[in-house]
Amino acid sequence: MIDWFEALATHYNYWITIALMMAGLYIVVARSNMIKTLVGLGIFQTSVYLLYLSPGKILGGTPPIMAEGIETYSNPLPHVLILTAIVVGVATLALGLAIVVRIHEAYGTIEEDEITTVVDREDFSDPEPEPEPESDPEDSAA
Amino acid sequence: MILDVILRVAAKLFIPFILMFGLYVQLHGDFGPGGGFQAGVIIAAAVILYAIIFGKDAATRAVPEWAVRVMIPMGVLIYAGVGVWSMLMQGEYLNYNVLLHAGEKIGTYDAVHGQHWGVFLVEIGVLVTVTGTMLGIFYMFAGRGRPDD
Amino acid sequence: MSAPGLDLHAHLPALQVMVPLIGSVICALVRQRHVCAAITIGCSVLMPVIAFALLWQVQETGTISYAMGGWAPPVGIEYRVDAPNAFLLVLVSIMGALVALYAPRSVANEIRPESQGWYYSMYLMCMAGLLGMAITGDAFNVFVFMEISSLAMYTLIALGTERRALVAAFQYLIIGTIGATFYVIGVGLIFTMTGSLNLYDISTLIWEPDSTRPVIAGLAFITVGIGLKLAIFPLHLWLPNAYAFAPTVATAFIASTATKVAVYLLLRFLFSIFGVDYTFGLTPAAEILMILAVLAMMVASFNAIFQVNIKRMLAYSSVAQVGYMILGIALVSEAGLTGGISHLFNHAIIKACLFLAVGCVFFSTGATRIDGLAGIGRTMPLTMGAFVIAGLGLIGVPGTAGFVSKWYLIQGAAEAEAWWLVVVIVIASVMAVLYVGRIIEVAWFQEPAAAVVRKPPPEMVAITWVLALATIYFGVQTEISAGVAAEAARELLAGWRQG
Amino acid sequence: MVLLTLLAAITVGIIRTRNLFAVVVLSGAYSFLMASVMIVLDAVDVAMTEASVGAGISTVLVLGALYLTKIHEAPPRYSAVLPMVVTAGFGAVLIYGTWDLPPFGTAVQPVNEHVGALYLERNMAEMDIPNAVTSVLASYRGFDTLGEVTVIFTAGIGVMLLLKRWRTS
Repeated sequence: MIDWFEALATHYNYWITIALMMAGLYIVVARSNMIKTLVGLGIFQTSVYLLYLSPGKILGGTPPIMAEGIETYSNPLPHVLILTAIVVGVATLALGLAIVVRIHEAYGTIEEDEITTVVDREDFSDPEPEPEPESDPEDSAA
Repeated sequence: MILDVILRVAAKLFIPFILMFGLYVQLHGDFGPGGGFQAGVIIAAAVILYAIIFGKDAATRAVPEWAVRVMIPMGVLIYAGVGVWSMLMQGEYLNYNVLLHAGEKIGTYDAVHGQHWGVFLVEIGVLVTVTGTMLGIFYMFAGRGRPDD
Repeated sequence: MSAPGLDLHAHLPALQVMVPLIGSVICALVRQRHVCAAITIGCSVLMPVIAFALLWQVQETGTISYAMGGWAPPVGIEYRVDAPNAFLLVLVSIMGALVALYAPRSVANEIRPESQGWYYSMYLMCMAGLLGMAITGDAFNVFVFMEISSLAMYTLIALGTERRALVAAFQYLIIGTIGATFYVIGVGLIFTMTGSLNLYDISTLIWEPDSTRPVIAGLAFITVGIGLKLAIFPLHLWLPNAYAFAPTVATAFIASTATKVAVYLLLRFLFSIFGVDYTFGLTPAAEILMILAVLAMMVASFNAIFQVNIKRMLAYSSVAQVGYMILGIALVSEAGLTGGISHLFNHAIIKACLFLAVGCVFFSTGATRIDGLAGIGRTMPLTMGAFVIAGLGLIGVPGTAGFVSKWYLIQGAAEAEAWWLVVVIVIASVMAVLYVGRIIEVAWFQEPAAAVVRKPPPEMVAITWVLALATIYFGVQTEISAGVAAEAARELLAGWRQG
Repeated sequence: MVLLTLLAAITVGIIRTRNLFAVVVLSGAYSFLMASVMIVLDAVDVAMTEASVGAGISTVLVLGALYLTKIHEAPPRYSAVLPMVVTAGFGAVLIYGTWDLPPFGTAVQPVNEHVGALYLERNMAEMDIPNAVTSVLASYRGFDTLGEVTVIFTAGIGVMLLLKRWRTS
């Protein structure tokens, strides 16, 4: 039991990070509204930032800006990586939204379920039903 | 309408300060938090605020679309150009150590100053592209207009 | 660029990525479509030259390490070229050059004139991203270039002529981003346990930590993340639509390079960095990959038979072919890996040829459905001749490139005494006979249906034929492709830790 | 820790809300909280970026897209079983992976001893730039940042390609 509590206390940020990631992934996989999917993708990506930043923090340390009289700094490398990741995230979001806007102009809806049926009809003589748009990313990890 | 006036006056008061803050973040990035990316976003945000309150047309008069179209590649070009410069100075790509010669002698470099220059130029490149792109994307969304459905 | 004393030779690794990148930026600045086309062709043709020089240099002097910014690794970012990725660089750059030469009139046909300059810019950027992924020796740098190439690809796909292209691009964007994020999670876990991002450095530190669990979880995430990008069987659902509705040039380029670069990354992580002992000793990676590979070969080939859209049929066939490559990895033997790597090379040539031939047909008739191709072999014999040759290569008829790599795979399976795998390979090839044969039947033995509006431009047909002839050449002359592939396989199996 | 718990609460809100406008506002709040957490983790540069990008630019962009599309989300058509399974499997692998990670906040672990410490040691002598994040970003890992700018460039051109209205059309 003690072990469990200790693990809970020292890894609390990881637990929350995992919970956030799962929530983000769930939104992406389960929701059919494209804008909500993108918001979920944002949460998913943002929670990964915590996974990088948490180990770099040193208790009693300060931000890695050099100053007189300070000995311990937190690790700057994860910060740099995450800055890059944030930029990539917003770039993806912008492009995704642009595509969504175009889809709305072309189809009049942004619900993926509705559009998939329309796409199927456009391909009318296709004997195979269109596969589910979302894939199952865990299959090969299990 | 009164609300409108308040907004306009407040915006006119604020926007110069936001721009100043953006420049501060850009130039102070060596000593405190900040840098080209954050500054670019802040400056773009100032223009976007202007566009929201005074209309997109007013904003495009201040920062026209063609300027945005030039800014986006220009920043990357500045950044990549620093790399080419360092290559011409016999260093590896993006090696700022070799950007400046120390004194007359060829083959010796002023590494620390070179680094300062390199970082400064590179951050400007980041600023230009980020500001341009954020504005460009905003203009595109704002200019698309609601489709009639 | 001819400053006195500038040693271009030493800078080849940087130039390999920076030339298309800067070219792309200049395209975006200029935006005149003819100028952009010229820049694109110029940069693309320069790429194979650099890549061959690098390959030659690697064979002469061994692994090249180039420290970006002059910071020696692991502090800085390293570019690391050895046999496997020099081979891949050659492949990607040749495909990029050929497709670029093919591009101008196809693009003019499919993309509105004002957008063409930017379209070329995206094409070059996609190439720069893929080359960057292949050449870099830094785990996080891989992610950055992965995103560059992916964002460019989403844009290229979304510009397809049908509105379904938008949906395909969106689905690819979501799945591609999940894949990239999985990759980042995996790298993050490994980074936390080893403290390094340099791939070579990681390979020396990988056995250090007390607990292997985070590292193994990291490996799993990286594998799934890359798997999403390369369309391993259950993760392939984005691919058929993306290939089917993208503009011709984008399809041909992406189909012949993007999945190949992802396969390379997987090879790199499984073999060079983790090493055979780690990957296949501590985890059931080989078994899982083998099952998935077999499923991919069977199910995707089966799907391909029933497609009505020819590009989508070829896309399903791509998923099946990725299965062959993964099978080569899962065999974990020199013959198997040689087969996998040479199949990577041969499939790129064959698939590019098929997609370009389809592009010629689309240019002339506007047909994308198989029933619209009736009798096209009689009206466009040259184009469809190339299609038939590449189709035979896809089946793996002796004398074509496809046969060579399948032969190595069968040899690898036989060495492992997995006779059922030999049966699977044969069955999948028979299914390939069915779907390729269906096209040939429609194209040559039915009365012409659609009228040929205009003849395809000579350079488009010529490029298609270059690839068709390459299919035969590499089927007869096996020393070049299979030889280099065998060398790469040996290097990969040895791993970095021992070597 | 309180902040982290709040973050989780907001996420639940985002999942459950169907009004996309509310979702956007909630995700803005999420970003600000995230930025606060980042300050606690000493990542001031990152926090500044997250606050301006996540809460600022992203919100504006999503609102812009919402204006061009619609505000209400349709109820889901398919059951949520498969996504649940996927997410649970994903979480299980992550828990497996993070279980043996070094405890939070310790200095003695690989990530803080290897390359990270090298930067802090060498930064002042080689760069003379007090903010280590800036020097790593712009010089030691400058090539990554070039890639990052290129990503932004690619997205900018991509959006313009998709949304630009040409006068001639």
